[in-house]
Amino acid sequence: MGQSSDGGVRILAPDGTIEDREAREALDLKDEDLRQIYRFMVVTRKVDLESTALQRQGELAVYPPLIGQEAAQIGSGYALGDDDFVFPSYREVGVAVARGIDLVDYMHFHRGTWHGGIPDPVGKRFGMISVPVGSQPLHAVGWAMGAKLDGKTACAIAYFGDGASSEGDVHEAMNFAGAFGAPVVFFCQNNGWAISVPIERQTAGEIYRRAEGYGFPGVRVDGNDVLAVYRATREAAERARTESTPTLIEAITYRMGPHSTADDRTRYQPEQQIEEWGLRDPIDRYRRFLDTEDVADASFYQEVEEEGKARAAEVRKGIAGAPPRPVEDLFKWVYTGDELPPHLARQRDEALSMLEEDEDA
Amino acid sequence: MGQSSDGGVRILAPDGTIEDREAREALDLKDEDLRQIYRFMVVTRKVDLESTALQRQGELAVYPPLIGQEAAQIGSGYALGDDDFVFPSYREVGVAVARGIDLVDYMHFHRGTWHGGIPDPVGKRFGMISVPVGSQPLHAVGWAMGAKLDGKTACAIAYFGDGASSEGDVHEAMNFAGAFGAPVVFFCQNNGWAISVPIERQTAGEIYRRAEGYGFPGVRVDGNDVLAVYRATREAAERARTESTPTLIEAITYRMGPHSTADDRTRYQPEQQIEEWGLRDPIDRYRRFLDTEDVADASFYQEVEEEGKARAAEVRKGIAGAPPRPVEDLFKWVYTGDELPPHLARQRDEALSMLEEDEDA
Amino acid sequence: MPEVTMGQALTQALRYSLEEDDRVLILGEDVGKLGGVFRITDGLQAEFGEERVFDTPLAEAAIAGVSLGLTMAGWRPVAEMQFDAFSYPALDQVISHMAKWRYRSAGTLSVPVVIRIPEGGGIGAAEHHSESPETYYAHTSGLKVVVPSTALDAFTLLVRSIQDPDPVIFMEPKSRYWSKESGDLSPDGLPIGAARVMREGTHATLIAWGAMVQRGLEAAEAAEEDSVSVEVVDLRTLVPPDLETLAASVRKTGRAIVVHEAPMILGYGAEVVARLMEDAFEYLEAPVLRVTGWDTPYPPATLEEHYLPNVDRILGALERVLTY
Amino acid sequence: MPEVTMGQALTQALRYSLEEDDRVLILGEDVGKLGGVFRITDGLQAEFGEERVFDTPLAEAAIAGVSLGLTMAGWRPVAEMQFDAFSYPALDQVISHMAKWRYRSAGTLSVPVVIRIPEGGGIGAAEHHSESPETYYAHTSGLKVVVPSTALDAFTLLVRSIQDPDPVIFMEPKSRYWSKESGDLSPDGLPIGAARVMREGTHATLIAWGAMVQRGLEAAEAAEEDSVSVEVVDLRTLVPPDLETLAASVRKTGRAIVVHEAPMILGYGAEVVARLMEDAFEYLEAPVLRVTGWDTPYPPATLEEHYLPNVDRILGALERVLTY
Ligand SMILES: Cc1ncc(C[n+]2csc(CCOP(=O)(O)OP(=O)(O)O)c2C)c(N)n1
Ligand SMILES: Cc1ncc(C[n+]2csc(CCOP(=O)(O)OP(=O)(O)O)c2C)c(N)n1
Ligand SMILES: [Mg+2]
Ligand SMILES: [Mg+2]
Repeated sequence: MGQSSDGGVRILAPDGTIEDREAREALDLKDEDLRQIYRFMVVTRKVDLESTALQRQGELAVYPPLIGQEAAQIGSGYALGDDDFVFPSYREVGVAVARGIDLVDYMHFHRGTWHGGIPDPVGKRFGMISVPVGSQPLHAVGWAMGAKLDGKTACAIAYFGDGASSEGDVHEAMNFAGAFGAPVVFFCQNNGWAISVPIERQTAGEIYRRAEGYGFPGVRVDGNDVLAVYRATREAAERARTESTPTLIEAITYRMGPHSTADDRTRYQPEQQIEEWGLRDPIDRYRRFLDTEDVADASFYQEVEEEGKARAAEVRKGIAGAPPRPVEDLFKWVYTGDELPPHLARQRDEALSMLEEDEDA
Repeated sequence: MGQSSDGGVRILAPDGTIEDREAREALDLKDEDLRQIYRFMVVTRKVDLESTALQRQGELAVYPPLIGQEAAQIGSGYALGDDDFVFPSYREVGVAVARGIDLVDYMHFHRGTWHGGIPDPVGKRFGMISVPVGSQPLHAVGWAMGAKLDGKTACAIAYFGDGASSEGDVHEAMNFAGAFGAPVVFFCQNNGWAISVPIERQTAGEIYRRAEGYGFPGVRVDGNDVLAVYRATREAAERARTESTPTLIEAITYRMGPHSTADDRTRYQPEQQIEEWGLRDPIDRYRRFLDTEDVADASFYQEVEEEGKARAAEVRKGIAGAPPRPVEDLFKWVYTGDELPPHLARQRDEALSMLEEDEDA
Repeated sequence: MPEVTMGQALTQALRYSLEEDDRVLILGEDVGKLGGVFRITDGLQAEFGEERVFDTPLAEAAIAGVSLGLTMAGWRPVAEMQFDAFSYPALDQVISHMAKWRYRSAGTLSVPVVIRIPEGGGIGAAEHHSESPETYYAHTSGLKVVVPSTALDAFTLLVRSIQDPDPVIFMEPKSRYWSKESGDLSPDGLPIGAARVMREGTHATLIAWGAMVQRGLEAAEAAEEDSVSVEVVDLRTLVPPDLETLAASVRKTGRAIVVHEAPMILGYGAEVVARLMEDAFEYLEAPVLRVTGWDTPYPPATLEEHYLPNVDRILGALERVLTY
Repeated sequence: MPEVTMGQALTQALRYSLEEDDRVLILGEDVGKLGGVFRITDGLQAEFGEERVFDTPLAEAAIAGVSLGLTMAGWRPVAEMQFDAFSYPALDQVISHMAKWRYRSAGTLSVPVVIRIPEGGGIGAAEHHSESPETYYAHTSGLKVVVPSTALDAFTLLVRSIQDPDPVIFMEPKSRYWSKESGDLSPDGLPIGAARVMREGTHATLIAWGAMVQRGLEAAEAAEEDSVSVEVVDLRTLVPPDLETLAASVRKTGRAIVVHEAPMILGYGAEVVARLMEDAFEYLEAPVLRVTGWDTPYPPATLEEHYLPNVDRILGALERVLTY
């Protein structure tokens, strides 16, 4: 693959032309895959924008947009096998799209209907949405160690940000993965910012080079080149599954939106930087590639546009106005079993009796 | 300097002959310094052995011997300037010797007369004895940031072990140091073991290479070559003071004793490994160098031997049978000020009244 | 009389402290240009420079540990944890070092650190953003734990916390950041360690701190409509506790409840009850009851109103102690 | 009848669990060849192999976090923290994730993790090796907190903790590791959540757990010489609390004290007092008093005898409640 000066390895140039033809030829992607990747990127963009709109309309409590990071998320998510396990942070709607996660289920988290993420994380191979920054890579490593003990050939992939790379937990996770030969891919989306703190203040090092200190490979990839991300993740996942070798991938991308809908980024994010990165939009870039490759026609783009809108509308339909859970759910899952321990049963009874009083009133 | 295959850079060969003459010539050490270094190593060895003996005799509660690590500790400690600040773990009696710390003060920690370390850590430029593994490098970074803010040209040096390198705090400390350009030397004594866990299981990486990921230099040095350690620390301290560039030094050495006097290392430490490293004793090695350099004669060695014994005897005299502190000290330093807050005053009164009852009985 | 919000009062307290003592530093995640996610450090970096007010990398243990190191170099760091639950990665540094350094150094180290923690729920936030972790700190000997309930007192308490030679965990009830109070900001208000009676009463005492003081006052007003006279005590400081004010009020009223957002089991209410048991037993005409968050994780935003103590639950508990 | 020490009983409980359920794993620092610094995992790696009993790198947050991940792969990890104070670096993983996963996943995740923590003082150890951190865990909703006081019960409780589908913090009173008890080890003893009366009495109830149960029994015996009959209740489980057994005993005796090693402020004794206030108020003939470690950091070994509750202090408190 080509090597940009500091933006990581690429297959596509920023203008969508093929920079590394050999690498492009070697990709194990059929035309259908190429189209599917585009579809996922567009769906992600639409759902993401709709979610921001839903938040503005009071239908979501808060939402962290991923706009600009679609290539990093779809490229990596698409590279995984069915048995591989995703451990997301809180900004991975794109990965959820690529993995076929029910997006209404997902959005309940942001509506505040319930916590934690989608129901049945184990069955869906999509772990808890993790707000405590940097805490989830350890879960990925644990799962991977467990899968390896069972002789499974599957890997875990842990998503985290440039800011998260400063947390102790992320270091401990990488060191454990190296020491135990755990089949994990550490996928860092370096989007330039941790809320208001730019990467230059986050660290004096280069994140992908941390891997050297743990004895496994680190790769920096152009995070806005969906094919390069796909390829790097594919290789890393393969290395994890077959050689039990972890990999750290640093995908250089950019947070085109605010940190979250609660953020005022005009206080810190330079306009000019946003404009510059706007020219490197990952979807435009990939579409230019598709155009030159001749794998999609106008009707495909039309269809994808429709599908994106439809998926966004589905999310809106499923989430807008969704009622809160019943009050007794407050007590249901603190411990296993239908019978609550006495101290909790008392509290549940009090909470429910307050409701009755309300109704009576 | 010469580069051993994996044992780090050296000036002296294991047999004490000069391996890198150029480096030896370039050293800023006068004959007197060369003798002083030897003196400190011998004093350290004697005090260390005496401390183990004192523990066996019930005069210390527990003691973690440093035997085998004298070159790493004296070489680094001797390289520091007066204003530089040492942040030790719990095994740095050698550094204390090199820094002129009162060893009876120090040993009260191991007797359990009081906690934390020597009195007046700031004045003595010797921080708290830190038992929570890996917790002290952050203090070193904070002090260094503070010294830099004041425009001081001094550096901090944080001592920690191979096991400690796995802790999240150590990662956070190094990343902060890089990000803030804090004048710190991270000095990792890789003595092969973290209690029963050998370095191969602690990490799949090489510790000194972690530095690359933080954007500052990392050096592996032969930790049993006191001159190589001196030189590496001297350079790192200089870089810290003048360029605000941190350095990670990994000194490869070996824990010749048990983890602590409470440890039964026959359960895990291979006899053969101990024997092999016994042949690489850092004091013997350095003495062979001194002999060939002709900077010391028999009377010097005799004198040093006496001094070592005398210092060990002083420690014994100062610590054996030392009485516990008065019970009211239990309450004195929880908060600043002579007047205790009411809840504590009650408790102090109760504690003191129990004493009176005892005396009455 | 000027009117300020609690948020503004806290900003003013930081500004005042930066001006008064040039060894005071402010550090934390996003405290610089952004002014913190709640804007409490708004404008301070521009005013005092990047050396005295600075962003850190994203690592809370480091923020605490580095603050300790800074004290050794003679600085007085005021560190911000972005939200309650994000103070947990720093607990080891706080418990093992910050709380104990003075003690462990036999009084030769002074540890003038303030850790500011926006805490509590009621603002519809995402998970991990609404916890009330005061117990973790109050149980840790060697710390002081301070929680203001009103704007003016927030100013006084924060200034005094920064002046304090010992480590102070300063909890900011985030749902009250926008609450207003009229009057002059004064560094010389009540000291740390003193509770205050917010409203005098004779039939029962309601003990609270932080956001629950206002809720308690609302309940007291509602009770007054039924001619029940409730005394409201704002603890202000959880450690060291003001045993005297607490006991005096309950000795007078003979009945008490304590209200807090944190879960019941070992929430600070347990300590209040235990102190009243010891110091006011013979005056008690009813058991001292606790009105608290449930012993569950903090719930999602859409259900938090059923988790946090509200006026109805407080009135219910008051009725139980009054009719006992 | 066979005699075992608590340490041996714990080892047996681990062996039993590894045998009974091949999804049980043991991990921690030095649990392999060394068998742990207290030898509780002695011989288990040799017997069950390096895949099921393994040493980890030195990183406690990782031990907790990786344990969580292992449960997602269907394993039941039993993690050892080497000493009390070294469990603090893992607090964030425990509070933010372990305690809440089941709840946050709306019951779709099961979190069968046991964290074993040798705790408490009295063995002349270095600093950070003698703390009693149960409050940090007991206040964290979603955890169970278990503390055995005798060898046979340690076996039962540990086996049941490992079988439990929820996360259990299993505190081992390290000063009692060498205490002996005769009888058969049985997995079917009293369940988690049940307290037990260790000694019946009529004049006062002494409530304790872990190492302080034995101290309490000694005090009860000494009191008996003065014809004072003390009932001793061993809580066994701090969360969920056995409210019924606790209240029943005190309703009977009318007087109570609670004894623990941790500092007083928000030590679990505060919760016991608050529960008795609520559930036994009208039966109380004297305030329920606490005999605890002081509100100071744990002192150096040479002074710990003046910090830990001893028989004299317990007798003093008993006298106060009896003569009230
Ligand atoms: C432990 C912790 N500390 C602080 C926060 C508050 N916080 C939420 S996101 C964030 C920045 C994260 O930056 P990065 O890891 O780069 O991810 P990004 O948001 O850019 O995707 C911060 C500080 C948190 N959620 N968890
Ligand atoms: C946070 C923490 N975890 C565990 C321990 C128990 N412990 C004390 S020393 C030690 C091994 C440390 O190994 P290393 O860092 O290599 O230093 P060495 O003892 O070899 O000098 C362990 C696990 C501790 N003191 N602190
Ligand atoms: Mg980022
Ligand atoms: Mg070591």
